[in-house]
Amino acid sequence: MTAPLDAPESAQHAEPEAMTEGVRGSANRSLRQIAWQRLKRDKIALAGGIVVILLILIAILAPLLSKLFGYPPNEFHQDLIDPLTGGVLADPNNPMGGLDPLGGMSGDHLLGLEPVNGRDMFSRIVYGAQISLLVAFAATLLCVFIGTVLGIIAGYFGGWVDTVISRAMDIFLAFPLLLFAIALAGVIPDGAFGLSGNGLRIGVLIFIIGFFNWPYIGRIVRGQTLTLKEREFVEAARSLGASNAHILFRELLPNLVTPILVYSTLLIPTNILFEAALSFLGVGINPPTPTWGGMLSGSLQYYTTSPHFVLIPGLAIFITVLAFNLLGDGLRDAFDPRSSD
Amino acid sequence: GGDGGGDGGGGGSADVAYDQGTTEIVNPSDQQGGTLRYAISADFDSPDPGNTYYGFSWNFSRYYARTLLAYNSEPGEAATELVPDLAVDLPESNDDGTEWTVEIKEGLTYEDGSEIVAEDIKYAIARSNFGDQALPNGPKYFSDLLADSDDYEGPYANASDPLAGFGGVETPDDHTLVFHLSKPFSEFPYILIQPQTAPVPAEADTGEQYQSHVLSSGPYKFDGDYEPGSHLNLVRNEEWDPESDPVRPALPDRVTVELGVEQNEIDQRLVNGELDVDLGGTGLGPAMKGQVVTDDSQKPYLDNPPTGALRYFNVNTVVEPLDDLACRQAIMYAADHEAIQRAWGGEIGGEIPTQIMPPQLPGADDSIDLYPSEDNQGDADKAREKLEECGEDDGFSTGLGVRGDRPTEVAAAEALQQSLSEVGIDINIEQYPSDTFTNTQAGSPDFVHDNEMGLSVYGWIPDWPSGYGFMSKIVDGDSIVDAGNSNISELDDPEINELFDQVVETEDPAERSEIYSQIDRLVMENAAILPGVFEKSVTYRPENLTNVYFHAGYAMYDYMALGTTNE
Amino acid sequence: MLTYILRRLGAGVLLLAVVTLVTFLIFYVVPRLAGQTTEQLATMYVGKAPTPEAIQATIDRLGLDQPLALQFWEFVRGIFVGAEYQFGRDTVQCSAPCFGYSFQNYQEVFPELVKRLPVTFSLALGAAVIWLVGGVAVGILSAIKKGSIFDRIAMGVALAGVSLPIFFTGLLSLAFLVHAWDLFPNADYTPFTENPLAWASGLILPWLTLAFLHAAQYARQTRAGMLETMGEDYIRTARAKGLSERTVVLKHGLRPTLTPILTIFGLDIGLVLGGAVLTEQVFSLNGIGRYAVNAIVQSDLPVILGVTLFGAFFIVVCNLIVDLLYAWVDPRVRVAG
Amino acid sequence: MTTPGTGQEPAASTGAAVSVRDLTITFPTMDGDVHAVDGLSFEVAPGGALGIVGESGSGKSATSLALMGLHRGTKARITGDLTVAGVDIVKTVRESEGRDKDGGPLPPKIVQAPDARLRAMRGNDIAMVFQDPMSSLHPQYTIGNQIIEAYRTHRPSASVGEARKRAVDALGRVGIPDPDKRINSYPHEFSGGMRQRVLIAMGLVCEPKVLLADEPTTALDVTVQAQILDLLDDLRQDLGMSLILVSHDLAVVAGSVDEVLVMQKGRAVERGDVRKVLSQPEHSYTRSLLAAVPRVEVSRAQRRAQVRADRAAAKGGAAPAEPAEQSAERTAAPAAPREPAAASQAEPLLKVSNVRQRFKVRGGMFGGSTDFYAVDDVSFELYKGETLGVVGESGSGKSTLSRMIMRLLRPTAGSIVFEGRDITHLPDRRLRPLRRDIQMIFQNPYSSLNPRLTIGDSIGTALRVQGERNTKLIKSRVQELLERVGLEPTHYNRFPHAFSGGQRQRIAIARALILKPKLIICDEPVSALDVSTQDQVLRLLSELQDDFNLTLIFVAHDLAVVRQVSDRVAVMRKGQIVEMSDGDSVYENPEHPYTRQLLAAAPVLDPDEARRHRAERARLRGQAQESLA
Ligand SMILES: Nc1ncnc2c1ncn2[C@@H]1O[C@H](COP(=O)(O)OP(=O)(O)OP(=O)(O)O)[C@@H](O)[C@H]1O
Ligand SMILES: Nc1ncnc2c1ncn2[C@@H]1O[C@H](COP(=O)(O)OP(=O)(O)OP(=O)(O)O)[C@@H](O)[C@H]1O
Ligand SMILES: [Mg+2]
Ligand SMILES: [Mg+2]
Ligand code: NI
Repeated sequence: MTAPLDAPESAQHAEPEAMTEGVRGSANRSLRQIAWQRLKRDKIALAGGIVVILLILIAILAPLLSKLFGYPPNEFHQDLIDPLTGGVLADPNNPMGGLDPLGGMSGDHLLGLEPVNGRDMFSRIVYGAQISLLVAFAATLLCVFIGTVLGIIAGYFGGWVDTVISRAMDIFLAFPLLLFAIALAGVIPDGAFGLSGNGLRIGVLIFIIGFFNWPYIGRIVRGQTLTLKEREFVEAARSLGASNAHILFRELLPNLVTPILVYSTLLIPTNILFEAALSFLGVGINPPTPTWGGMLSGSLQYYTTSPHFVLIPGLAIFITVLAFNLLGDGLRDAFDPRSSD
Repeated sequence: GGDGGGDGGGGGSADVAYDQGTTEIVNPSDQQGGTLRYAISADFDSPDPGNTYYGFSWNFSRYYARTLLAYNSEPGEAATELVPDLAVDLPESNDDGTEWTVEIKEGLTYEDGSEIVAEDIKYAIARSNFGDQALPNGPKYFSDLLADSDDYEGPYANASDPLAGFGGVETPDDHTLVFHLSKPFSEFPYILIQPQTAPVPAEADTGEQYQSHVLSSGPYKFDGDYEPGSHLNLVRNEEWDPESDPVRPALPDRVTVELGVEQNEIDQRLVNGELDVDLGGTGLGPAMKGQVVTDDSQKPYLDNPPTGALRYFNVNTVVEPLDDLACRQAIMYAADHEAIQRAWGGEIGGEIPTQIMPPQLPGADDSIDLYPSEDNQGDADKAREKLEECGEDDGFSTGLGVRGDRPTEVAAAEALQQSLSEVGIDINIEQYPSDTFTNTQAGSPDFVHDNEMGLSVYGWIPDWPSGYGFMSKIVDGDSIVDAGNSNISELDDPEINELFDQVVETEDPAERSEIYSQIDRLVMENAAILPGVFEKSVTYRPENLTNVYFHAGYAMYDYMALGTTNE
Repeated sequence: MLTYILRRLGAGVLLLAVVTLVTFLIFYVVPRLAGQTTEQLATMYVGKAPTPEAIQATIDRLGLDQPLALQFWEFVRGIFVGAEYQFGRDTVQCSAPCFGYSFQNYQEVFPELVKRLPVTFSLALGAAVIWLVGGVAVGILSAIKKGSIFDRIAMGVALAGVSLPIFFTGLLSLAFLVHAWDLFPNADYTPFTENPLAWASGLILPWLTLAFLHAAQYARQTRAGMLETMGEDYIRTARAKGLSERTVVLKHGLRPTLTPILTIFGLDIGLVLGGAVLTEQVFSLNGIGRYAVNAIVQSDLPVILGVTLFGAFFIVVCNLIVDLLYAWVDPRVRVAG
Repeated sequence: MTTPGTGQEPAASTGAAVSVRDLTITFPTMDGDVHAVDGLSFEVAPGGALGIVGESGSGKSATSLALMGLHRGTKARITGDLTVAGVDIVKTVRESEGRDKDGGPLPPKIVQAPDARLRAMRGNDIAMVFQDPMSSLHPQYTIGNQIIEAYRTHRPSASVGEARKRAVDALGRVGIPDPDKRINSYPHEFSGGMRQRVLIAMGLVCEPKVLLADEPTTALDVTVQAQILDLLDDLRQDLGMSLILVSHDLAVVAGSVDEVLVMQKGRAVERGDVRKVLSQPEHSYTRSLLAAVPRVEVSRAQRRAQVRADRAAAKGGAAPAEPAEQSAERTAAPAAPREPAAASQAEPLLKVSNVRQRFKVRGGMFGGSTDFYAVDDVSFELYKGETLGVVGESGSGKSTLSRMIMRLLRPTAGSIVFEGRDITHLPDRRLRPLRRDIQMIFQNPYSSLNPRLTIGDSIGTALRVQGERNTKLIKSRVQELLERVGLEPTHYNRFPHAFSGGQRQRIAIARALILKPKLIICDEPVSALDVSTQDQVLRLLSELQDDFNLTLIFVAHDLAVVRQVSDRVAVMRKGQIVEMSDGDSVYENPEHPYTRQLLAAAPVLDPDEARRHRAERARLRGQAQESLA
């Protein structure tokens, strides 16, 4: 062997350079910081986020807003309504003057009035946000909770546990969901489980939506857990003597937060639509509590005299769902390690 | 779609006028032929004449089911007079009104050519009223009224002789029926116009499934089977003898019914001339109504007849604190009738009543006005007084049940809720599906009590045009039942109950009218029913529909009279 | 391969069995858990004259007082061997698969379902073709021209599409496209065999409405999948071979992109076949979805059960087909099984 | 062997197969521009072979892709002149005349070859073999389809049958057995080495002038690596292609190329004849690269001596972190090989007897599963203070064995006795306290640390799960240890992604050490690192073993690495230990033919030696063939 090598310099290159090398530039920021920077540059997603925040504020501040800019959501203004057609009069002093094509939108009633009883649309939309968001958020929370716990358990333990949970997911996915939800909302009687009225109905809605949508999150979490489980840090934790619970909730869960967050943001709009669809089909909240889906379902009757009554709740749903989708898309892109910029 | 004959307005309007059909025959004609097209957004409860309680179904079933008696086929007040149909003449009663005898015409046949005999009518009454397998939908007047039938278990209990033990109806020969009543009932002939008296031969009966193909005794027969949710088509029944029939001109050659068509769609097609009649008879939906009532070219095609219905709120007399009369009266005073009327469609949707009997009924007295208020908008001061009187100075709260799939009723509920809130009465609206409402929720006193459903939105149409036909089910204390209850107020006033017992024995119609007025007043005094509107519908009468007039007995167009200029 | 098919089939059947059980439990047990008595249950199905006798008769007829296991057994037996029902003095044979008779209109459930199938089928398949072809095509174009005007507009529309409730778009198109402006014929079902043209023109609006939502979703998925695939190493290999960009995209990029789309498609089409509830409702099409909704508002249990199972059946079958197709599209699955 | 093109400045001779001048490649990123390649020039003559060597991130792949024109359509900015087989992929035209507004020289104009021209060149004139054979083939098409496609793209007139024949030929050429059958297989039916061959066959099918191989063997075993390198060499000889071989390991390229280009941070630091560069490296970076390459011919004793000497020297400069006395003692220790403690100690620390590990493998016609023994009847003893090296090719059961000893797996048969206590069947709960004594360092520094935990937490977890509640104490212990493995205590709150691979491996070592274990199992702790980093980590381990008196099991597939750290070496194959004895004798007098095969496959730095090894391998293969015949 003729290797001309008796390199004495080997010590020189050891520590210092390697030390700084790793702690450089972009690597120094955590994924969350990177994501935040990306998000900040994603104007559209940011707009979505701002709308979402506004919507939440609107829902929370509904009483204040309707006091400031509208009328109580259940107050009638029939003096402004044409008794013959139920539409909103252009000029209440002149009943012969015909209907207002804008449905009474004015500085007084920002979004006009409901036909027939003349309730203030602005207040009802604002209050409607409460139910829509409450149901959507709570249902999402429930999905996420069930989905995460079962998904992580299925993914981590594998074997028959996984088989059982995965089959359960298949079963849930195999139900004609919407049908089933309506049917279930129908068979649950009034006043059950210690609840009644709208409390029960909201509870039932949340339960149904949450309970039947969990497999979507569950699948994602399971998939992620499966890949995470293969990572050596899980074995490392085990070899340090960590219990399963520790591994599941202290080691794996933090890694799942991001996908869960992202998919929750994308699940919320689905749930909003779902709630609206249920309300539309008549298994929603009791009147006079306003919900968007309920308003929309009642509005069809008046599309000739009061087109705004169809459009406004529709747009409210649309804008909300769009905003959540935009934000969700943005979050997903921002957290995507593959996206280059 | 708006793709067919869209020139519904304009030129032709010279000879027709707004609301003309309510009082007279529009486009009189005796021209036969064509297809008469019906559609409805809902469905029959059943087209089986023995198993139906819907007004339109009673009206429509006459196409293929002749009954013992019928309403007179004329516009105006004469419509509620009775004429014989299968019967040779109006029934005769014995002195105390407990035995009624009817002869039926000879030589009448079903669509298959077999003869219609008295026993078939008896059988039809048996299957629809008796035994635990009695057809579920129709009224049960016969089982209430007929004597000697308590032990009869219905036609299915005894396979060889279905009518064994059914003593309430006697058929001394093939063309005579004798009804034995357990108590006098002066309005019994009205019961005999009900479709339950249409003959059904025992061998043809297939229980609830008889609806698929009813054996016709009328001018039309089923063309194919009845398909629930889809369609029912009729064609001429050649076995029908026009000479024997005083009420059915039978103009069209074919009759079609489309089921489950969206209301907006029906209205649109009516206006476009793609459809002739909205079978439900409840009139245009708000969308089209809003459009046409303001359109002068369309207005002549509209009628605005009363539907015969009272739309009202039950004020329960048992649920606290409404068990206190003053509390109920507070509600009567506080209600804003104008707002409630608007919910039901404003002036064209109905008139504001002050009593419960619709004005068309004999004995209706609009001078009863116990809870007056300025502009009908409610009298809050009086209401507060009454609240104090019943010891609920700050108001109280109670539930209000409503059929969630009926937007106008929901709107009415909201309107009442709104006006009551002004005197501190707090209403929690609960929605229920209309299909279960009458049986299991509002119709179940237990449910009403458990859920403190002090109020509920309801409507009532007389089974026949009399005070008894209208009120007995909803205010007679004796008609309170555990399920399917219609006296939802649970009004059990001895005085009223007594008057009902008295009226069925009274033979003189004028005297009866007098008693009905008394009952009406008592109900209002009891504040058990808060009347909403005497409903009116806005119906569209397409240009090519002939012989159209509003029939007071069914409170819709007389379907038997209708003809068409369609192909 | 054969074992794979058999295994998947077995799993499908098992899945259906469990769905049956769960559906049954939910409709028969949940109301009881929520405090309904046998009488109250029966009252819902007794018709308009709920006399005590009639209620008792209903309980007997439906076997509501029987032990649940027995009721379930009867139900399952009906599906496999049929059952007999008493109507008036008639004994009617309800042949397998028998889901019983509607409580509301006394029609045998299964034939009713089958009768409505062509409507739902026509609606689903037509819409599926539109959304699959349209969505995927737009998705691919968008991915290839990432960042272009086309991409932006297409993705904007797609985002709006997934954010619009179908009943809203449906209602609007009915109100405006059909009634106000007369641009489209109204939704209406004519059997294809009767008049193909009328069939298509009657369904065009429901197709478009239903397809719009899904197409939007597919376009987004396809685009994302395509972008991901185009970053794979084997695409680089394909380029390094000197293939034209067209071949790279259409041959090497498309197939892996479509593979996951296939899975979603299986679920979606299965769902829609089980009743496009909202679409059928909005356009008054007499399909399975509408049948279901009506049954539900009328608490017509046999129909509800029948429809749910029918729907689940389609989902399971479609998933099965997709699984098998998957094995064909993606050779790796064949061994993994 | 003549080496064309030895001139210092690459003459822009028209004859060159590849000529690169002044190449710069810049990636715009969020943190500003990354200059991946910066002023690189080289040239490869027709039939010549160039090796490009450099540490990770030095710009090797970026350069390769540029040669294929594969940066087209990405954000990368390329300037310079790039000519491949006569095609000007990129040409920079500087206009001498014009001036821009500010009077500066006009920015150079970049002329790029049209896409069609590029496509005609790719695969036809220059073919590329990518680093990762697993992901570089389309999983949904048969390999035949993919190869035929490559051929027909450039020979559109060829019939399918003809193309197929070419493909079969090419597959045969690269040594795929039964090529006419295997042509219908899908990639997943092939092993990594075979896939790499398929990729090469795909490259060959159009008989290109240049073959560009970007780390073609990094993902492969030594034996397979040797086969692939041999194959490339053969092809080059037979077909007269030029070869550009890219690697981070000088030893890999040594035997296959004429010329080497050493890259660092996007620049060429040294370039020249392979012999010259290896024997007289001019640049210090080259020297350090060379020094870092573990050499199979250096014995454990030599290596230890050297490490200790380096350490002492470093101490002399820096402030001593330890008591002088201690370190003096260690420096004074004789550089002779440490006596294996085996003989003197009666009780082994670990006694593994006849362990087997069975896995069920799905498959078979009826969905049944077959048994498969990943570890099959392995026994050995390990004494305190000793290091046992375990070598073997991929899949030979090394990791499975490690995981059994860790009791992450429960052995199917046999027993594992640790400190006289049988732990074979201890339940998880009872095992937990024992975990203090046995620890493991994992192969992949990128996946062995939880990305969502700060490294402080990651290391501290060990104490926490073992019942320590005092957070202050945990923190101080962790920080102490961080310092010990050469990191800073302030790194405590950083997340793993902020560290390089080498640093992460240090963190992993700290985590293994914190419980003061008696035995550490290192499962290929350095195989994911490039040579320079690998060297650092090995040194650290060696130091720590001295300081903490550790007993080690050191698993690796790299013979050289194992030799440098192990007192005894066990060679594993197919789940069994085929040879085990003290380190040097395994290397100097291998008994088992498999060991010999492994040794022959190990890359060596001396080009001549490498060629001898190649000849030896050819001979061994010939033998095997004969014995088969
Ligand atoms: N698409 C890109 N965007 C931004 N930076 C890039 C991109 N591709 C490569 N780089 C950067 O360019 C530099 C050179 O990368 P390159 O892949 O050529 O390194 P390499 O020498 O091949 O390393 P390895 O041995 O790890 O493969 C690295 O710093 C890398 O981070
Ligand atoms: N959980 C498992 N199920 C089935 N087979 C397995 C499992 N784990 C490992 N094997 C198989 O056991 C054999 C030995 O695997 P092991 O990981 O021990 O090899 P190795 O020598 O560590 O290889 P490498 O150098 O690639 O890490 C391989 O063929 C592998 O496929
Ligand atoms: Mg590289
Ligand atoms: Mg391993
Ligand atoms: Ni129309």
